[in-house]
Amino acid sequence: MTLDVTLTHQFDGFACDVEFSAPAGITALFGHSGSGKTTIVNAVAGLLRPEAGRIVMDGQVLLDTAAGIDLPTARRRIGYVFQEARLFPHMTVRQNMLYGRWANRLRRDTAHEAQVIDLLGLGHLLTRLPGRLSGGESQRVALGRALLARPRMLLMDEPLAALDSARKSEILPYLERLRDDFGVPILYVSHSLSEVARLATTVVVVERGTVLRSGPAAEVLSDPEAAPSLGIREAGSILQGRLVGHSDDGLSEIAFSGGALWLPKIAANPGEDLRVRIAAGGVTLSRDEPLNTSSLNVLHGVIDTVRIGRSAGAMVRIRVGDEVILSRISARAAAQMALEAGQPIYACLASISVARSDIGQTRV
Amino acid sequence: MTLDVTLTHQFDGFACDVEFSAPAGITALFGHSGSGKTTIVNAVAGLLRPEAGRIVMDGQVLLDTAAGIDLPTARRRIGYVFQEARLFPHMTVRQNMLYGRWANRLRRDTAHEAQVIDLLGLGHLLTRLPGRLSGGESQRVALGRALLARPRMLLMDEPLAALDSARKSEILPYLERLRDDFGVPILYVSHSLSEVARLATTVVVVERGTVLRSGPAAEVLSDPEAAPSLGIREAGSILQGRLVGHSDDGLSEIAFSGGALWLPKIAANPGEDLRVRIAAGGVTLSRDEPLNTSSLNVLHGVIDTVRIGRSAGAMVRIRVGDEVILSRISARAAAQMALEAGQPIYACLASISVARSDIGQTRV
Amino acid sequence: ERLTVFAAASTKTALDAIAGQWQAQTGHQVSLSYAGSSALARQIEFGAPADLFLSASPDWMDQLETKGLLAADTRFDLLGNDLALIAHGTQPTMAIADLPDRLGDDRLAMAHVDAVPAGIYGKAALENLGLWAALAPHVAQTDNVRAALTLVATGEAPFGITYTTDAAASADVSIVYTFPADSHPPITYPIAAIAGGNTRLGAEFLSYLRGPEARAAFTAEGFEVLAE
Amino acid sequence: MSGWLSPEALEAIRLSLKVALWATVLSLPAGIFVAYALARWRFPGKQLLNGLVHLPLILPPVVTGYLLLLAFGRTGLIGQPLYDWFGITLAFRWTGAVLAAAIMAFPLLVRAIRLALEAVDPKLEEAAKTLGASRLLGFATITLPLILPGVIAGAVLAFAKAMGEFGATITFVSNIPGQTQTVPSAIYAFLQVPGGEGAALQLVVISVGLALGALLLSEVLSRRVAKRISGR
Amino acid sequence: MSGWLSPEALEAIRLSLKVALWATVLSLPAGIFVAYALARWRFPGKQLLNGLVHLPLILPPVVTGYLLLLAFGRTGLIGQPLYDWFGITLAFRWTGAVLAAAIMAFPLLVRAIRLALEAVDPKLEEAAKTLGASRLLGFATITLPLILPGVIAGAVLAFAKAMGEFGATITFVSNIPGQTQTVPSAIYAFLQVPGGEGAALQLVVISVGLALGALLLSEVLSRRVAKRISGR
Ligand SMILES: Nc1ncnc2c1ncn2[C@@H]1O[C@H](COP(=O)(O)OP(=O)(O)OP(=O)(O)O)[C@@H](O)[C@H]1O
Ligand SMILES: Nc1ncnc2c1ncn2[C@@H]1O[C@H](COP(=O)(O)OP(=O)(O)OP(=O)(O)O)[C@@H](O)[C@H]1O
Ligand code: MOO
Ligand SMILES: [Mg+2]
Ligand SMILES: [Mg+2]
Repeated sequence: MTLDVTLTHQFDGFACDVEFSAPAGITALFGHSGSGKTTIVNAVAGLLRPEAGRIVMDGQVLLDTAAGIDLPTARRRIGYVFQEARLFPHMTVRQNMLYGRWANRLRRDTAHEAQVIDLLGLGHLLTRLPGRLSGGESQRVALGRALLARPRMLLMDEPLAALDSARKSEILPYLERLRDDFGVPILYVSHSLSEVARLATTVVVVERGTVLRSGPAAEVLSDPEAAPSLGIREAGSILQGRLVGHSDDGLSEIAFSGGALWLPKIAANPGEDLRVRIAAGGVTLSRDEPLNTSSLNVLHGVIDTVRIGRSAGAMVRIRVGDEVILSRISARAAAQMALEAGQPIYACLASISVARSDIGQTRV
Repeated sequence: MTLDVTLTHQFDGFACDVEFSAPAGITALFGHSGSGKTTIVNAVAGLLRPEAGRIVMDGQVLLDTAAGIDLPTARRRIGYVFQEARLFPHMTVRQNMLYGRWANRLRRDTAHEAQVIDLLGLGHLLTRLPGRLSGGESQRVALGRALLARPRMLLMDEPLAALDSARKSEILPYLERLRDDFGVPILYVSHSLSEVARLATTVVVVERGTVLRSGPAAEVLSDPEAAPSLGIREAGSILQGRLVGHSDDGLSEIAFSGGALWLPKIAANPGEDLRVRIAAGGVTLSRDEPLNTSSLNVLHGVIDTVRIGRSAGAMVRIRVGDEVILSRISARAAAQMALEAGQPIYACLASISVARSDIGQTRV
Repeated sequence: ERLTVFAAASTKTALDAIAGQWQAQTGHQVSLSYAGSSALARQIEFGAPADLFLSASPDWMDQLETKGLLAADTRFDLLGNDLALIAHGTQPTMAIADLPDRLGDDRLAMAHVDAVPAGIYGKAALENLGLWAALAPHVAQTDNVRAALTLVATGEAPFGITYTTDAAASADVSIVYTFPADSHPPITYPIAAIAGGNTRLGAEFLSYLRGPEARAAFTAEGFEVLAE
Repeated sequence: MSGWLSPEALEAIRLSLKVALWATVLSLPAGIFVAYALARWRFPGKQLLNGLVHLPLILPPVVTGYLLLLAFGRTGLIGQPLYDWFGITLAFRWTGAVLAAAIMAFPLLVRAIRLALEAVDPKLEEAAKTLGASRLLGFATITLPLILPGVIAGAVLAFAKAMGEFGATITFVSNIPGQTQTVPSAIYAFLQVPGGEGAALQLVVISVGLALGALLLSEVLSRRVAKRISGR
Repeated sequence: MSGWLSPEALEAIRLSLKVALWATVLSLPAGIFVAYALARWRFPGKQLLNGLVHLPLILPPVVTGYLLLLAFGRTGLIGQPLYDWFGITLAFRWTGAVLAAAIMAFPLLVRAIRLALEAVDPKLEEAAKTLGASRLLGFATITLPLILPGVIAGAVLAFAKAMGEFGATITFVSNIPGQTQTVPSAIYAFLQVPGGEGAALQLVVISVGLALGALLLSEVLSRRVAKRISGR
């Protein structure tokens, strides 16, 4: 599954001219408000016909303005979670959710329905009309509606923005399963770097209608150069690892090329591949090995680069095994410790600072 | 400025019965999707007439169903940022923004207008109609509209949900200024604990239509018992401090009763009171004093309580001076280090993990 | 058998009664369609399924005849009528010459003076009597003579010009003057069978209309029966 | 002819109801289609169609009736081929009364539906498309239910108008009892008769009652639909 | 009376325009008010009001005219006090024609506005209230502009109807050239005489032209407004 998008479009006062390729998995569109994310998603959905462009999904040409091809939205088999819920006001929650199955004449799959309804916590709302839902409830119904249409591709425009973190962390694993178990590609718009980092295979950074940077998530997100456009405090690195096992005290062990990490229990089976995001701000560096500390995860590595920022910060890139860890420290500390490329160094991760939702499952 | 709210209301399938008091400042309503936050805000706005209730703002009775008082919405002088933008579709962005001034027959204050427009980055959109705005742009206009009405009280229902973090961190200080310089009380609904922690004077945790806990933000947010309902990984503590000064290397020094903290440059003047939120997950504990580390902020304190959670975590409460710091570590580390109440301990904050947006200004 | 008769609306009462009697005697059905003569004539031009047509004005019958829509030799003048000046309420008779003064600023109700037969006759009579110029600005014209009657009956207009048959029908008006027959063209209601219709049955009904029972019914409504 | 209703009057009521119902039912699909075309499409001659639809409102009914005669009379432009080829005549039949009533009511029907259509957010139909609904399905399942209050409003306006239509009907199909004599025509005939006001009044009351019944029914229906839609 | 237009015909056109304009303009505020009451309020007698508004649609126009005469005539229930106290007469005056046209057009006006009203999200008015707008101001600045397409649609329907109204007008105010002879009355008169079709046609064409002009204007206006509102 790949998605290739090239398009140019002009609103008065806003020009959009983007080109990117998304391999299988989840592609995150990341960018400031008004940068053109929804515009791109609408074009992929066929709701906006760009002035010029070509959109190819898995070899199938959805749009080619040059060749005069424009597959109608209904035949694109997408599921679109709109930025606003856009529920059908005259249908109950259940009818909204089953609309796609019905319109696509799909066989009924009650197990799947029950699972989605349960996941989204909508069981008690099925006979409610959308006008009587809370903001977050509406958004959950919109999600369910798109999921139950069994689309070949999901387009999600800030689908979790109105949800509390508890609900989010229930939904995120489900999206991962869609991505991995069902191979449904997802184009995902989000302002939340932790969501993006957790889910995205590919990240496309959009800025004023153009693609600023795009590539594999691990690369884009751990690129110190990209940090400013992502929001510097959100910078971090992604490690590829494999779940070794669960220990009795509730921790799980992840092995990666640079050693082992102990994290609070992960809902995965031993042997599964995992991604762990480590926020740069949560990594303390130490020249001596830290002893008698609460941090279970102290990694030994070698400094790759030290980049002193314009403000008081410094971004340090450390090689640990085959992986790279970013650490954001103060420029003062970097100076005091005289950090330099090539030095051996201990990176100390506050054990639980590697948060649950930053762990994603992946099948690369 | 105080706000006292007592109300009971019943939708089919949902009963709301809440009572809380909000002193001056920002009161955050925090709770899961569908817990009743919007319902409460609507009642305060006078858009929902609860079956029974009494709402008093600063001595003025807005609603008293027993006494038959129900001040019309228009006379409550509130500014309401709705969960959906609810812009007037037939008015330009500028007309939307100036509506409140005009309806309230306020004198024109072009400096204030320019400031809000600039803050929200709406300068280039003033003649646009709302139908042609992006999701985040709409939300910003809605914010501006409420702000420019110069309300006596602001009601904000997830006002920043559709905004990227860069924009958020521009708007948050403005809200703080409103709270502090203009004494405008704000009732603030948010799912983001970091927003709440930064802004809120008072936190009201709502759960299934009832108030689970309410009180000063510092207390509620650093109460380990409250952590589950706030989302455990969001737990943290709040320190009251005072800005000492800025040093040349871009760091600012904050003094609090337990010592000093060095943080990346804070936009405040020496002598100002500040609040610093420290996420529990970002605090590593050490029995020995950590040396030669990148962490500038190592605080020496005494363990107050150690609470082993149901999962693999442990929450450690540490007294540092008059303040309390929470540290969330693994239960294994707590056991290995044999942590116990009364022990002296070093709390090590990854210097920049105390993030910019977690610093709020306060005038207590 | 069924016979369809198109008849000027003002003949409804009498014709309903006559048709009822005929039906009872012969067992045939009569459908009576009442409307303005102009509408009926035009419908016949467009092929309406009428077997007989009773018109309130010779003009429309002439029009049909010219177009060859009448069955040959079936036309004759069935009825005659008189024109009356009527007044609201119970009033003594008066001289027509007093009308302009009596009217003052008020209105004289008439059917449309250029279009509807009763109005055309009325205008002719007033012209003949030399009163038209004085009265013309006061005339309120209606779309049919019945509406003129209503205006007088409700007192909206103190005077009006209608057929005597209409005037007799309302308790709220009184005839204050009857126009001499020579002051206006003769008021006749021609009747004829329509070509292509059921002329055989039509002829039967036509002869019944000349008969004594029909005459009695028409006279009871104030018409003059012209046909022998 | 006072006292209780004459068979003629009863017949007129039956016929009026039949005509008004058929006129409403038959013009509904066309009304929805035309309203949709006017609200959502752009095509050459759109304003012409719009004008044509409104014509019966602008013209005195008698003129409309006359034009109908011209067009649908047995020698008319449409009437002649209709008769020659299919043996259908409309003039002077109750079917012609249906046509006259439908045409007179059509502008009211179309306007009501069109207004409702213009108020429906096309974004909802877009959402249906993303869920796999074809244009037609999207219309039938999303837009149509949402404009239902407008459709009901239009239908009841059309029905009421059809019940009250007089000028065009009497001009086009004449006033033949049992065949084309609708209630308004019967009222007209009664009003031409000395002392006929009583009988006319009786018919007025009945037709008003019937039409108000329809109106009330439509209000209830449409309120139920609207409540459902707004979720309030 | 063929050839070019007679002064009488010109006068009728002038008068018809005047009557239709006044009827539309004067009934607009009442129409908006009644539509608002029917759409948003609950009050006893609401369905009665609703029925009353629709009555002119249901009744044959002649009956409406007759009822107007009874009510507003010189001896009428309303007409008598109106005359005695204010010296106002409506019968036989162009003002009466305005009243007749307004009443006949009122159901169309009210329905159009009501449909538009029902489509406006009351949440927008709520938002205005939170910004300090009184109920009236909120209506005037938010709801009213948003229903403008509906108001325009209603107004053009009313205008068209007023241009075409014949039965009630002629019954109520009769046909006095230069005072109450509207175009439909003149057309009717022409149609009553054999061979008058030509002259009638001339007037038909002119009144159709005028009404279609109004229609086209309203389309343009209303499209502009709608575009502004939808922001599309
Ligand atoms: N008009 C209504 N009729 C029936 N139930 C309603 C209505 N409005 C809200 N509710 C229900 O009341 C509960 C509280 O709704 P409310 O909008 O206050 O939630 P909330 O806390 O704002 O949620 P969110 O964060 O999702 O916006 C929800 O369960 C909702 O389904
Ligand atoms: N119909 C339109 N007409 C004119 N400009 C438009 C239209 N729709 C969107 N725009 C502009 O195009 C730009 C991109 O809009 P888009 O909705 O794609 O932004 P976005 O990245 O989704 O933003 P957000 O995160 O705020 O939703 C914005 O500046 C917006 O104002
Ligand atoms: O009989 Mo007439 O033609 O209605 O005056
Ligand atoms: Mg967007
Ligand atoms: Mg809410």
